[in-house]
Amino acid sequence: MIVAALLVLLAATVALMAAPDRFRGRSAAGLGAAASALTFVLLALAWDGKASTSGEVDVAWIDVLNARFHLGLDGVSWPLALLTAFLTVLCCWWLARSGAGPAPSARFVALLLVVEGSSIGVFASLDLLLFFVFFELALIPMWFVIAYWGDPKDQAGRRRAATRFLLFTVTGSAVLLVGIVVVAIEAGSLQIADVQGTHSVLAASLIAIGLAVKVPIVPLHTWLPDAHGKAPTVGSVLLAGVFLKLGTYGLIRLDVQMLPSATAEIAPYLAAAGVVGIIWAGLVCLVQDDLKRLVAYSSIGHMGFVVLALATMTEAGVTGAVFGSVAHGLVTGLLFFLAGGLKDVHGTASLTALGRGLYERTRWFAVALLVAGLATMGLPGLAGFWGEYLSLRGAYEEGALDRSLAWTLLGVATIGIVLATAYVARFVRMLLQGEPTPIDTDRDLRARGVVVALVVPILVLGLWPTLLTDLLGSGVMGTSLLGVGR
Amino acid sequence: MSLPEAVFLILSAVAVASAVLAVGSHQLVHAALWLVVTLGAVAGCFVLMTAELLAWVQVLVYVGAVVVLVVFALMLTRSPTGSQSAEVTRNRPLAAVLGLLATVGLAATVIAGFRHERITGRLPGTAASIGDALFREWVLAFEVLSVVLLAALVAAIVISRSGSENR
Amino acid sequence: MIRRWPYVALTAVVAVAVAIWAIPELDQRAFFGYVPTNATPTMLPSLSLDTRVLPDSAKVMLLAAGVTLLVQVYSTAYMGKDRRYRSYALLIVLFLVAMIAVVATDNLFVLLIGWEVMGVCSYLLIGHWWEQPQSRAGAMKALVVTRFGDLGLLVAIVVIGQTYGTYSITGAWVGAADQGQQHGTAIGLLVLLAVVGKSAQVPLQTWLPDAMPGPTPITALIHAATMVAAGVYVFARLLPLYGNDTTVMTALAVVSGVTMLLAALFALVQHDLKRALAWSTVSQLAYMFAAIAAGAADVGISHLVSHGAYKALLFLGCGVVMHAVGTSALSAMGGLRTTLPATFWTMTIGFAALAGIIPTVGFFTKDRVLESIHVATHGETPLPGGVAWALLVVAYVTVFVTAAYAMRLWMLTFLGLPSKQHVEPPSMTWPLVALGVACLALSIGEPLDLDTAALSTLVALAGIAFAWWRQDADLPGPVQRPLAAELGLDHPITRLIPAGTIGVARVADAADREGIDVYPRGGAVLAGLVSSAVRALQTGRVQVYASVIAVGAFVVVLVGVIAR
Amino acid sequence: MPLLYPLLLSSALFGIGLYGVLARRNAVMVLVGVELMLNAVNLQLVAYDAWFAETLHTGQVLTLFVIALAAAEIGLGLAIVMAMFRATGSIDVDEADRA
Amino acid sequence: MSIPIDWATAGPAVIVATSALVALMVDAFWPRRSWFASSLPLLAGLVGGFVELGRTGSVDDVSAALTFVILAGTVLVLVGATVMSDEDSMPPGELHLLLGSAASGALVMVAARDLVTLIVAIELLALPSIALIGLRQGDRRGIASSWTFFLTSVVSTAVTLMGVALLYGSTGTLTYAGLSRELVDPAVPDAVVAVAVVLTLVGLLFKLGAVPFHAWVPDTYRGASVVIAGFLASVSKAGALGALLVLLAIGLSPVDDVWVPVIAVVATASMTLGNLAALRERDGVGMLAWSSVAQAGFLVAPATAVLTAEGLSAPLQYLAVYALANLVGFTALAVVLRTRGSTSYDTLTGLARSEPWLGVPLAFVALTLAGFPPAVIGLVTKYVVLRPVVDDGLTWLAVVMAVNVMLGLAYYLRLVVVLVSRPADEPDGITSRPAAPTGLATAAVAVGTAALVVLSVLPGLLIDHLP
Repeated sequence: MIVAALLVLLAATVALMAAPDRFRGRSAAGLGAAASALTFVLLALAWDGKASTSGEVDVAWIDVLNARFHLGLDGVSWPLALLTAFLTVLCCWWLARSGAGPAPSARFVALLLVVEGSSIGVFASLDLLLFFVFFELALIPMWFVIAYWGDPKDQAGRRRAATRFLLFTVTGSAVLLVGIVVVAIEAGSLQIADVQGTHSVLAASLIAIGLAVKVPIVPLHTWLPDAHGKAPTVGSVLLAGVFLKLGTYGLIRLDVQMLPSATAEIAPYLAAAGVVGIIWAGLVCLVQDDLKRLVAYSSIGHMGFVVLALATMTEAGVTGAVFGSVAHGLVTGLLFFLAGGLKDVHGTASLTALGRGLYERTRWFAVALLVAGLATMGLPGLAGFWGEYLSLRGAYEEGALDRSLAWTLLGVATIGIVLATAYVARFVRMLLQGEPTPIDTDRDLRARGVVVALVVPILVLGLWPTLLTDLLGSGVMGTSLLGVGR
Repeated sequence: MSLPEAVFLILSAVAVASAVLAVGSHQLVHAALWLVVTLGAVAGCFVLMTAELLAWVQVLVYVGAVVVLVVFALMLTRSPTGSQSAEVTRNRPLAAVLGLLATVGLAATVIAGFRHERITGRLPGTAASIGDALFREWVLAFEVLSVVLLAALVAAIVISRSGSENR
Repeated sequence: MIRRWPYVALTAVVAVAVAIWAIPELDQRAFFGYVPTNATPTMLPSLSLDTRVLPDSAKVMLLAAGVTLLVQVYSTAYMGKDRRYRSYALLIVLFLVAMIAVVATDNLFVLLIGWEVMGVCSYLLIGHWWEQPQSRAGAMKALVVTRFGDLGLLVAIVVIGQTYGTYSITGAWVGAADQGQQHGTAIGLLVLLAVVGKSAQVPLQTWLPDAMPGPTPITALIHAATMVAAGVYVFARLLPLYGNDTTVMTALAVVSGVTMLLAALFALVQHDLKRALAWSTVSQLAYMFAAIAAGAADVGISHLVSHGAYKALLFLGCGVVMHAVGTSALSAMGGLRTTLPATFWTMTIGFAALAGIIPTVGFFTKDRVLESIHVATHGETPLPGGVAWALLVVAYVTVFVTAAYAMRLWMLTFLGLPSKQHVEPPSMTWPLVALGVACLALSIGEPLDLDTAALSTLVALAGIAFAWWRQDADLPGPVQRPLAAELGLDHPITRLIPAGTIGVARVADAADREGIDVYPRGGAVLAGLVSSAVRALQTGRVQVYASVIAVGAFVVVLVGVIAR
Repeated sequence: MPLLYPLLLSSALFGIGLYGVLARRNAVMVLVGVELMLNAVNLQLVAYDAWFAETLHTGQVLTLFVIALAAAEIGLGLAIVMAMFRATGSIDVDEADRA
Repeated sequence: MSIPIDWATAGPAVIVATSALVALMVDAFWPRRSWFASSLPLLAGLVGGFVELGRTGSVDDVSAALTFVILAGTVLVLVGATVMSDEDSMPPGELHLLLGSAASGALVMVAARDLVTLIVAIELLALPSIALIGLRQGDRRGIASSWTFFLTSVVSTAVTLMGVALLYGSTGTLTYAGLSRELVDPAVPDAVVAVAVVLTLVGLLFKLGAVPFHAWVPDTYRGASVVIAGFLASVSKAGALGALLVLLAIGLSPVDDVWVPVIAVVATASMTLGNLAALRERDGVGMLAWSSVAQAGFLVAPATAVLTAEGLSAPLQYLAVYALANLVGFTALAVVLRTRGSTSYDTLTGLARSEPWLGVPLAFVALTLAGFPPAVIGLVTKYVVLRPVVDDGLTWLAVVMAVNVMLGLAYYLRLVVVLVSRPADEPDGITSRPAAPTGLATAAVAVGTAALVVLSVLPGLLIDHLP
């Protein structure tokens, strides 16, 4: 099933790449959406509901290195893979419907599908080298997405931002590769299940540093706001909704689950960095003028919660990390659709330039932004809350941290929630409220279905968190997820 | 100090002095001739170290062939035979430093390694003994060398022709 | 006009449903004597629709539903011409649902959800007239301050979940009963933080008066019957988890004592009717907390219900006045006794209840609060006796001040010379009448302690007399000015903390833009320099290349020799 | 005879040759420097060979090869010099390289 | 793992050298000067080399693997060289002789088991290469490059010879077996050995184009015919790397404390400086030249662990992919140069759109060299070379390599972007050049790219079958 899903994407990508120039626009987006939807269905069917790995594929690849083409989904990766397919469907839908921003072209859609496929590949990989191959696969397509279809007003800027994004993440992944090499040598295998339990602080640190760029953890985050600031709307959505997840998923899979004892030794640093990120991002958000950059920083804050959660290495924490990742994908995806949509319509995402009173001027945008803002500040009852809650719960349980540190971090992290409230209230006040100042580019949200399609799962997960947490079950820290089926 | 040693030292002095002149002379033809002196002195050293065959080869190949080639080249390229103002490049100070460093470094190395050793000259390198070694042990290298010489010949022809057809 | 009724109907349906649900529960076992039996521990978060409605919950639910219904009816007139009536009315319904969730649920997460949804609804409703700067500012302040307090509840849930292994309130009670109250201090103080924020107690009191730019019916809804009251209710509800903890109870007593007096004094010097009522709410909430601190949570809840009734009445009446006069400034009022007769009579009942004049319900419930504090001075509750005595004294002083400001407001609003004629729409007066009746009817069957009643009536009359004596004159300057400025307590929250945070945020932003990038930028510059240097060697001069080789040979020889 | 004598002579010649290669402007003279360096190597090889007095005569054989290679190199080098001269009219090293 | 001292490994070299002579003869006596007539004997010789290889060596042998790479690379160069065939002044017989003898020089370098043969083989590779570089017609830069390569080459040879002489003086032998036997003797003078070993390596590192012996690379690659530059970057490097590995693994194995740091430092300098210099490049050939300096660092870095089985095989695997990618790249650029007259980025802009059969392979080559998917094989070989380095405890070197992957991507990506960008306007001079016989070379490009693509899907085809 997983291979079929990837093949569907590959076929669609090739078809779009080879498509004649006149095959463009909506039909390309439609094909992309159809392929992604099919992928979604296939991935959904790949799950057999067991507490172990589903849909496993394991064939020889490079014998000498003991690298195998080994794919499979478990409770941690399955939701993330589904999220990826889901968001891509919405991205294509958005391209077909929004009518603003860069005109969708066949190649653009193809690149999006590459990003989707490689991300699903990362989530499904049970082989370290394969993981890494997929991890790298989408970088260059993403570069093109940002550099070619990004901010139409600032060609040099988007090129710079894209290159910055690429070089940062490549440096990180190169360090990650060294970490993988260390693990492979220590354990003599590239299969995650075989390697599990290796004790190598060096490897854990290298992997953590490498992935920290991707997550991103402060102070390795400065590529992110630039990239988001210049990326096209759907590029931002995938960047935030899918790409950052590769980092957190990697931390969960490769550090917390694969190298638990070694990760426990570096966990305090990770946790502290995560919390610093929460506060730092919250503060910076308070004075951002560009809505897309603001959302980007808010992502960093959310990722800080996820990092804190997984660094506790408790069951609650790791569950929270997965939950937080999924929720962040939905919530920030929604925010980027809206912020990007505003930018596409008005040519700018500057809060001051957009003017006040969107409640009056473009009601759909305003209400959707409000809902997204409430979700991003972690309102209980919406999906964003549970990740934060479990993160705090994990910190309270201490886990891999010692008590004084864990509780201090918990206390500091909660301040981040207030900061989030403050910056959401600020942009609501600056943008949605106030005496309306209509400008001639005003045009309301077109692709409302996309927004609804995101709000529904945000609500469902917010009110029914067990839908996801039960998937993770008690196996989230154990070996059962990876060990069974071999 | 035995006689061979004394002769060796004298030859060494001659070799070094003429080598310095060869690389330093402003008169290009003089320089070529000083090179002959150096190579001859080295050939003498070979004799003193029992390498008779090599001494002959040295004289034949170098003094006989190479230097003649060099002089021909100087003439063919119409190089000024008189004194030349800009005879050395700007690179000269660096070159001097590097030459000195090379000498000192190598000298230090060999002094560190071989200061107590003496040459006894028990096994002279005659044509017979060298030929024996050559065709018993180093046949592959010898064969390869023949290809090298052929290739170098063709290469030289090609190169010089390419220059002429460039006009 | 017609299209507004569906929302009223919707509210009515909810209210009727609540009534059908809650009324039978009124007579059940006592709130705190109850020991549940079935608790299933869960580790990971789980929402459940389990409810546990006890008599006090039922009262609070009925109050909330009733007031909301009345407010909805009232709003058809008050907000009838508003362009955004639909979102307004729907938010009120959502608000009610959230309140019911908080009151009825047995699940901590549902409680938290309701709690926060109420906060957001109040944020949106306060900011309903978002064209006005003070609406926007007040709404944002309310949201941020209450959410700061909410952190307490969030962390408290973390601690409860970890301590008792369940997110069921009943389950936690069982745990606390079986194992004793573990981490009681921590949980109690965290919940206290939450309710201090939600119920606008010192030191987080300042958001409530600033929330007054919201529509007046909303003020009645939020600041009388629901949101602020939810704080009291939740603290009482979770009391079994920390009720025996002296620290928590002392802290609560201190908070309530300081708040009740300060807020009453602030109310005394206000020149704005609505703002004065807001401070009055803060003060009255502190009474309820005082009762809980004294160990009589049921008394606190009773006062909550009675306060809900008369304060809703007062706010709605205030709304009629504002509707008529066009402002809430006391200086613009006076003489409304004749022009707004129905309002006058009903609000008189309300003011009497606020001041604690027999036979209104306010009198009875306030007396029971005083009495419970008195009981606590015997030292049989977790509250230390000394603190209880101090609290008792403060409470009596507050009775005096309360009576004084109630009298003053009443006089300034209704007495004096009548000005021009005003109208009272029937859909606005009907709810007033209903609430006025309730203020009297609820006192039926309330117990009476003669000593306390006599003393408190005496003090209240003294307050009324004081107000009569001062008439509309301000207090002496040295007292008046700092009180009118609300002692500058607002300053840190609206000025210092935001300014400080923004300042730090600007520094962080600048550092983020320019500072953190030192390593990539420096790296890029260095790379450029090295690149130029390497390429500068490529001059095309062969002897330079040969020199590089020679130098390189030296370097690597050195490396080799040194390594050896 | 002390082994050091030829070795030191070799060191001196090598350094002088290197200087010649790096400093001379005339391309033919650069080749002279190369010859000096190779001769320095030969001296060492012969000296060691004599010192070891081994039957295989490794040192002398290599010396023979080096002489042959040097001849080949010098021939090729001079061919390049001629070509360069014909192409640019000069065998000035600095000028030739800027061509 | 064993490296037999096996005369049979020299067999292919003999066959190739002989066939090169035949090619010269054929050209001399053929009635009309014919490119094909003279190239066929050499091609036959190369095929014969394969046959000989298959007959004598097993593919597990390191030398055999290197031989295979050299032979295959030479075949590609031979086919690619057809783009030069229409130039009347280009003498096909000489060209094929020089190419064949240089290739056989590389083969002997790999087969050599003593330093005397190695020295002669180095010269056999170098002298024809000098002439090949000078072959570029109608351009004075050819002869200047030739002079550059000649002079730097003879200097480095002299330095190496000095090292060999000192090594001889220290041990009394020049066979690898003898060296490894003698060097463990505590009586050998330490300091002399250290100097000798390092100086000996200089010649090989020079051929690899590793910093600080790299200065000839950019000038020479740009000055020479593009196909010849490809030869230098692949076949020549293969010979040098093979010789280096064998020498270190057998002859100098007892003194790894000397050469491990040297190799590590050289690798670091090569990668870093090569990559940094390439950042500023705006020409296809120049970029590949600088990148080959950087790649030399990646090639030699795992040689620090050459005494382990992985350390010996990892450079080979990297080399195989690197050589193939480089040859494809240079051949494609050679075709571009013939048809468009330049390989500057301005000329290359939009090539993947206008001539996808050249532009897309170039882009794929860039990604392979960068080690990026979809060119998975490049990534896998990056992984392969990291392994022994980490295993050897040189984690710092591994991190340096990792950072250099990022630096490399910065300029490889630029080429990719240039290739797929929309050209600003039609490049001049496409039609002004005479039509050149580019069909065979383009076909070679296609075949090479196809091989890279297949390897990207199934890297095991390569990785599993090299030693």
